[in-house]
Amino acid sequence: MSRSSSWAREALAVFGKDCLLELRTRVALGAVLLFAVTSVVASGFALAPPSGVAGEVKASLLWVIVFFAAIAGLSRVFVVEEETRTADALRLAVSPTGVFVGKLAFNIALMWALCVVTVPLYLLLLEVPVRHWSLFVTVVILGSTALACATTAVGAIVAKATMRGALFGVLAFPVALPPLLVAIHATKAAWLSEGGWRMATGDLQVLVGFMLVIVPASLLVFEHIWSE
Amino acid sequence: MSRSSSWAREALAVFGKDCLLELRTRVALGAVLLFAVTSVVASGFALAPPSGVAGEVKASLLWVIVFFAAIAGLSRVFVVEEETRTADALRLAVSPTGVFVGKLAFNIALMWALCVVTVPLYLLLLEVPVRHWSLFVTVVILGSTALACATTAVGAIVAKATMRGALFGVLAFPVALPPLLVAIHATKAAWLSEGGWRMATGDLQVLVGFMLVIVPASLLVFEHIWSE
Amino acid sequence: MNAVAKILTGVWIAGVTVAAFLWLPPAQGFRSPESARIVVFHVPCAILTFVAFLVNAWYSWFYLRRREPLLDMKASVAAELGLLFAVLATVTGSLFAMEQWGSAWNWDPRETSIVMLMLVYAAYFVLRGAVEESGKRARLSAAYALLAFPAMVFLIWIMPRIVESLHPTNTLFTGSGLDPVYRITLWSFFVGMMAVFVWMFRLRLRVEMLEARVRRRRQTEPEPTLTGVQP
Amino acid sequence: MNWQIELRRVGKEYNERPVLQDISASVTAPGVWTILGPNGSGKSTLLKIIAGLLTPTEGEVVYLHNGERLNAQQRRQVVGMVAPDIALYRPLTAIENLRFFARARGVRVQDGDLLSLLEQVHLRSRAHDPVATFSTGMVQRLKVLTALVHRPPVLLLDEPGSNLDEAGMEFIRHTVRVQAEHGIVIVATNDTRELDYGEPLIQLGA
Amino acid sequence: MNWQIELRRVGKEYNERPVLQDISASVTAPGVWTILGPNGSGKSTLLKIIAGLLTPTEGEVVYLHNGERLNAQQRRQVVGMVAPDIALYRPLTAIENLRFFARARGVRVQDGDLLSLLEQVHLRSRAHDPVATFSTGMVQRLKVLTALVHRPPVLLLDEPGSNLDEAGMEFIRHTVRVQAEHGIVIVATNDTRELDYGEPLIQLGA
Ligand code: HEM
Ligand SMILES: Nc1ncnc2c1ncn2[C@@H]1O[C@H](COP(=O)(O)OP(=O)(O)OP(=O)(O)O)[C@@H](O)[C@H]1O
Ligand SMILES: Nc1ncnc2c1ncn2[C@@H]1O[C@H](COP(=O)(O)OP(=O)(O)OP(=O)(O)O)[C@@H](O)[C@H]1O
Ligand SMILES: [Mg+2]
Ligand SMILES: [Mg+2]
Repeated sequence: MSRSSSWAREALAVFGKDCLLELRTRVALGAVLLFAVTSVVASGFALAPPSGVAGEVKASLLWVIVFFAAIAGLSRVFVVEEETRTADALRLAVSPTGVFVGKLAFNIALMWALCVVTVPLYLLLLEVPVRHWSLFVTVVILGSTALACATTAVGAIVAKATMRGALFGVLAFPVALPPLLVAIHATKAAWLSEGGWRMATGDLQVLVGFMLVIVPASLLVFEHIWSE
Repeated sequence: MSRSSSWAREALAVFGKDCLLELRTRVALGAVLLFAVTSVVASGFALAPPSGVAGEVKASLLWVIVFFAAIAGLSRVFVVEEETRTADALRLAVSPTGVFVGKLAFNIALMWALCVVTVPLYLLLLEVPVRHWSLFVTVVILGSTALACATTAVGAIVAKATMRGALFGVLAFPVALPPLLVAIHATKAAWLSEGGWRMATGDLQVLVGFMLVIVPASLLVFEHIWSE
Repeated sequence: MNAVAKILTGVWIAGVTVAAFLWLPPAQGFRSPESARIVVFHVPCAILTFVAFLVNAWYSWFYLRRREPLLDMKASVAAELGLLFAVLATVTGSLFAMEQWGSAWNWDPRETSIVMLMLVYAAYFVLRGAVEESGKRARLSAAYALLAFPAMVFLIWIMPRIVESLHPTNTLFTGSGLDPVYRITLWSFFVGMMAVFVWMFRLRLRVEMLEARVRRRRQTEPEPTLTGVQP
Repeated sequence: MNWQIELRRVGKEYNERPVLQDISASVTAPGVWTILGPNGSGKSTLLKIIAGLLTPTEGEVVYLHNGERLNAQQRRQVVGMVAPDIALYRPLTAIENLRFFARARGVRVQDGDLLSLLEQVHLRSRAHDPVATFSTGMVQRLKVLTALVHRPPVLLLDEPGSNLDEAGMEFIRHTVRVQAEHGIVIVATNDTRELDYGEPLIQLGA
Repeated sequence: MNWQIELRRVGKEYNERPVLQDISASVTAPGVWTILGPNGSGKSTLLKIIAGLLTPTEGEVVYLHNGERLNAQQRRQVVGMVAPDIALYRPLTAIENLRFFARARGVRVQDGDLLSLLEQVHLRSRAHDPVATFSTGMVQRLKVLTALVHRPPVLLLDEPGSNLDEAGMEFIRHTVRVQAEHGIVIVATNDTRELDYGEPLIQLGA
């Protein structure tokens, strides 16, 4: 068995197990979604059309909501392992790389599911006129993936500390800030009539570049976070 | 030993223990605060004066931030007991009323601490001109207390389910909505030049009335939540 | 419900529906008088949403007192129906709003409160999904329903009266607002829908009871499938 | 002082799966009783029902003191319990845990008393260390102390000897002996070393 | 197949408190060894160091296979461990837990194999129930199975008999016997019923 196929196989097993746990407890996704939906509805209520909030603020708000909803869910994959004292069992069975890749895959899937529900609702309730659909969809996919990449390793750090839920927000924010800002900028480009792809290519490159840097960096430090 | 003094003594013991735990782990308050501070700073950044957001939106935003920060912290008192499997020990030693009152006291203290730090910062960063200070302080105290009253029992429910962190937001939101809306309304009255106390007395009455309803209601159902 | 009652309900609803379109005159004073007929369907659905919520709270309370699983089933079935009627009220309301107010959604206090009501129901079911053990699930969801109750009373009765609204208030019971012809048709439809509500309630309850019976049987008898699958 | 516990046709189902059916028994102070049965037979469930931590689906458990029935609040004062899935506050120190459980029940204790309690289980030198840093056996010893700190007339022990060494087992034996002189002890166990504590009260099947 | 584990002057401190000092030992397959010592003497700590879950502050643990040193990844394939504070996934069923631990290590197993494993510990009829609904003893049995599912040559057992009934103890004894025929078993215990599993490897003081 070659080494590379070994971590892929491990990651697959971890991903499958986490999906199964999710399916069993049924609540992670449901709750993250409802959390996001609640915030979207609340924002829609507070910033309904007569209040005349600019499209720029709306773009920020969308990503802030996605970020907070992500906070509600993304750190769980590691926190649950520590809280239920299964982390040691996982350490015994799976290599750090396998664990990280499996958890990252799960978080990305969670973020996508989150966006599939939240974003259309947001566009509807806040009456956002999207001019460049293909660009917007690309931004949402890349942005949410980048958020998951940025925060997965932070989740592992948080899992080792007490008072996890809130701590995650604090630690994740600085790491997630670059993709957050870039995604907000690119979203504005996709909503405004002018610019479009031309205005956003730089942002998209930054997003991809960010992922290409943060994932290897996370892998590098993850082993030290994960093992005692 | 009379019955009433008995639950007061129990509540005091629970409150003291929770404060000690908080002191020892040192993170709950710190993280809740940092969470709130992060959001306030982010909002200040997004809605800085040039963007010209109305005072009404600012009032909503302040309370939304307080609410989300509360979500990060308020359910902990019960969740920690269940997660660490100490809930049964507490059940054996303390009456449900004693537990509820002790936890409620802790949550109220947490909310006040939260507001003491967050609210001045918010006023500063978002350049809110407060016209009626005494009213505003009253609204903040009553509003934060009402939020704690509304959500403490929900925290106990959440502690018994899986996927706690996110679930709390979902369950707490509808229950906390009335005090949230009223507090927003009263805050606007305290910020705008006209109206002031006259405009807000109805709101304050509703806030107090809400607490007078929700605390007994919580006490009534708490026993069923807390005991198996 | 027996067959006769079912047929009567069907005929009644069909009759009222036909009457709403043929007998009911277009409502003057509305921006689009013809489409105003929809209140006849919209309002009963909205009222049934509240009724379902009341029924849910009522059975929740009794469950906590008596701890009989049947009461929990009743509470949860009432919530399901409440959610269904909330969706119906919102859809009919939105269609109507599109005609009358020019936009499907205006964050009118009534609209807000029905969204909140749906959020409560949704949260209620998320909670039920989050608890494995049936007794615990029943206790927690009953407690939650009762905690949400004061909040809902506030949102439904107090808030629309504090905040100004596009919606007419106090038209159902006081004489001033609604044309008597409309009122008769509306309440007739309500009666029909109430019968549907009762019928669906009992149907869902029967399904729930059967499912519980199947679960119990599975628990007490050894699983027959296991020995068969052995490779 | 006449303490009595009566189990009246107690039954318990989890998710429609019957675990305990129609269990009746009665114990009177002083004495030691054991609940025996293989893994999964319902010993822990029964003990939790007796402690009032679980509500039985059928029947009831009644505490009598000189013939008078105790309410839930009184029962809490009377019962001390140790079980594998009842934990201590791990960030708190040993002595803080003891102090909390004493105060919550309205018992006024001095730190000196608590230290001499800890001495009995050889934990005095670790009194001011967080429980999180204790080994499994040390935690188990402390658990037994927290169940004793309010001197309850009724002591419920679910596998009290798990993870204990010989000295720890001896402490348990001693505790049971002392308690048996004036109160009630009910031990649930399947450790052969603990079978001889008292007479079998209930033998649960598989 | 020649498996060997060497402890080379292993030492461990927690927060400057020395727990283990200068421990050296060597074990070679096949055989059973026990680590003995009273509560808090460092048995669990030592076992975790051997498993690679804790890094010693001094010295090292080396695994040798036919004289060749194993790396961390290979060590994971080789070790199976049971300990009181290593838990299973409670929302997953018994069989799902087994399946995950097998797959994660690259072992291809059929459900039939897993069911017959469960049969051995009398959990076959509960194969599709979540572990959360198991009693302490049932969980302990399943834990032992998950440590065995990849047929590891090295088996580390920390108080394997805790909360087990006679049948469970017999299963442990049987497992140890079978494993001892070709692999290494290290048992940490202070249960007198388990002392005779093998020869004492290390006797830790208080
Ligand atoms: C909480 C649930 C609701 C209740 C209890 C409710 C109740 C009512 C009542 C009592 C009327 C009065 C009929 C009349 O006087 O002519 C009415 C009319 C109306 N409702 Fe609703 N409604 C609800 C939800 C909605 C929603 C969600 C919408 C739209 C999205 C909506 C749109 C309308 C419109 C457009 C009218 C006609 C208003 C007019 O007279 O101009 N309603 N509703
Ligand atoms: N929360 C629960 N939900 C469903 N079933 C449960 C739950 N708790 C226990 N059970 C089941 O009840 C039965 C009895 O469990 P209990 O813990 O009382 O056994 P026990 O006699 O204490 O066993 P052990 O010797 O292993 O501790 C077991 O079959 C167990 O699977
Ligand atoms: N995380 C930790 N931090 C600080 N000290 C610890 C920690 N874990 C264990 N210790 C200390 O190390 C010592 C040895 O603990 P260990 O769990 O290895 O003992 P043990 O021999 O397994 O005891 P037992 O028989 O009770 O299981 C104890 O004094 C314990 O207090
Ligand atoms: Mg047990
Ligand atoms: Mg140990």
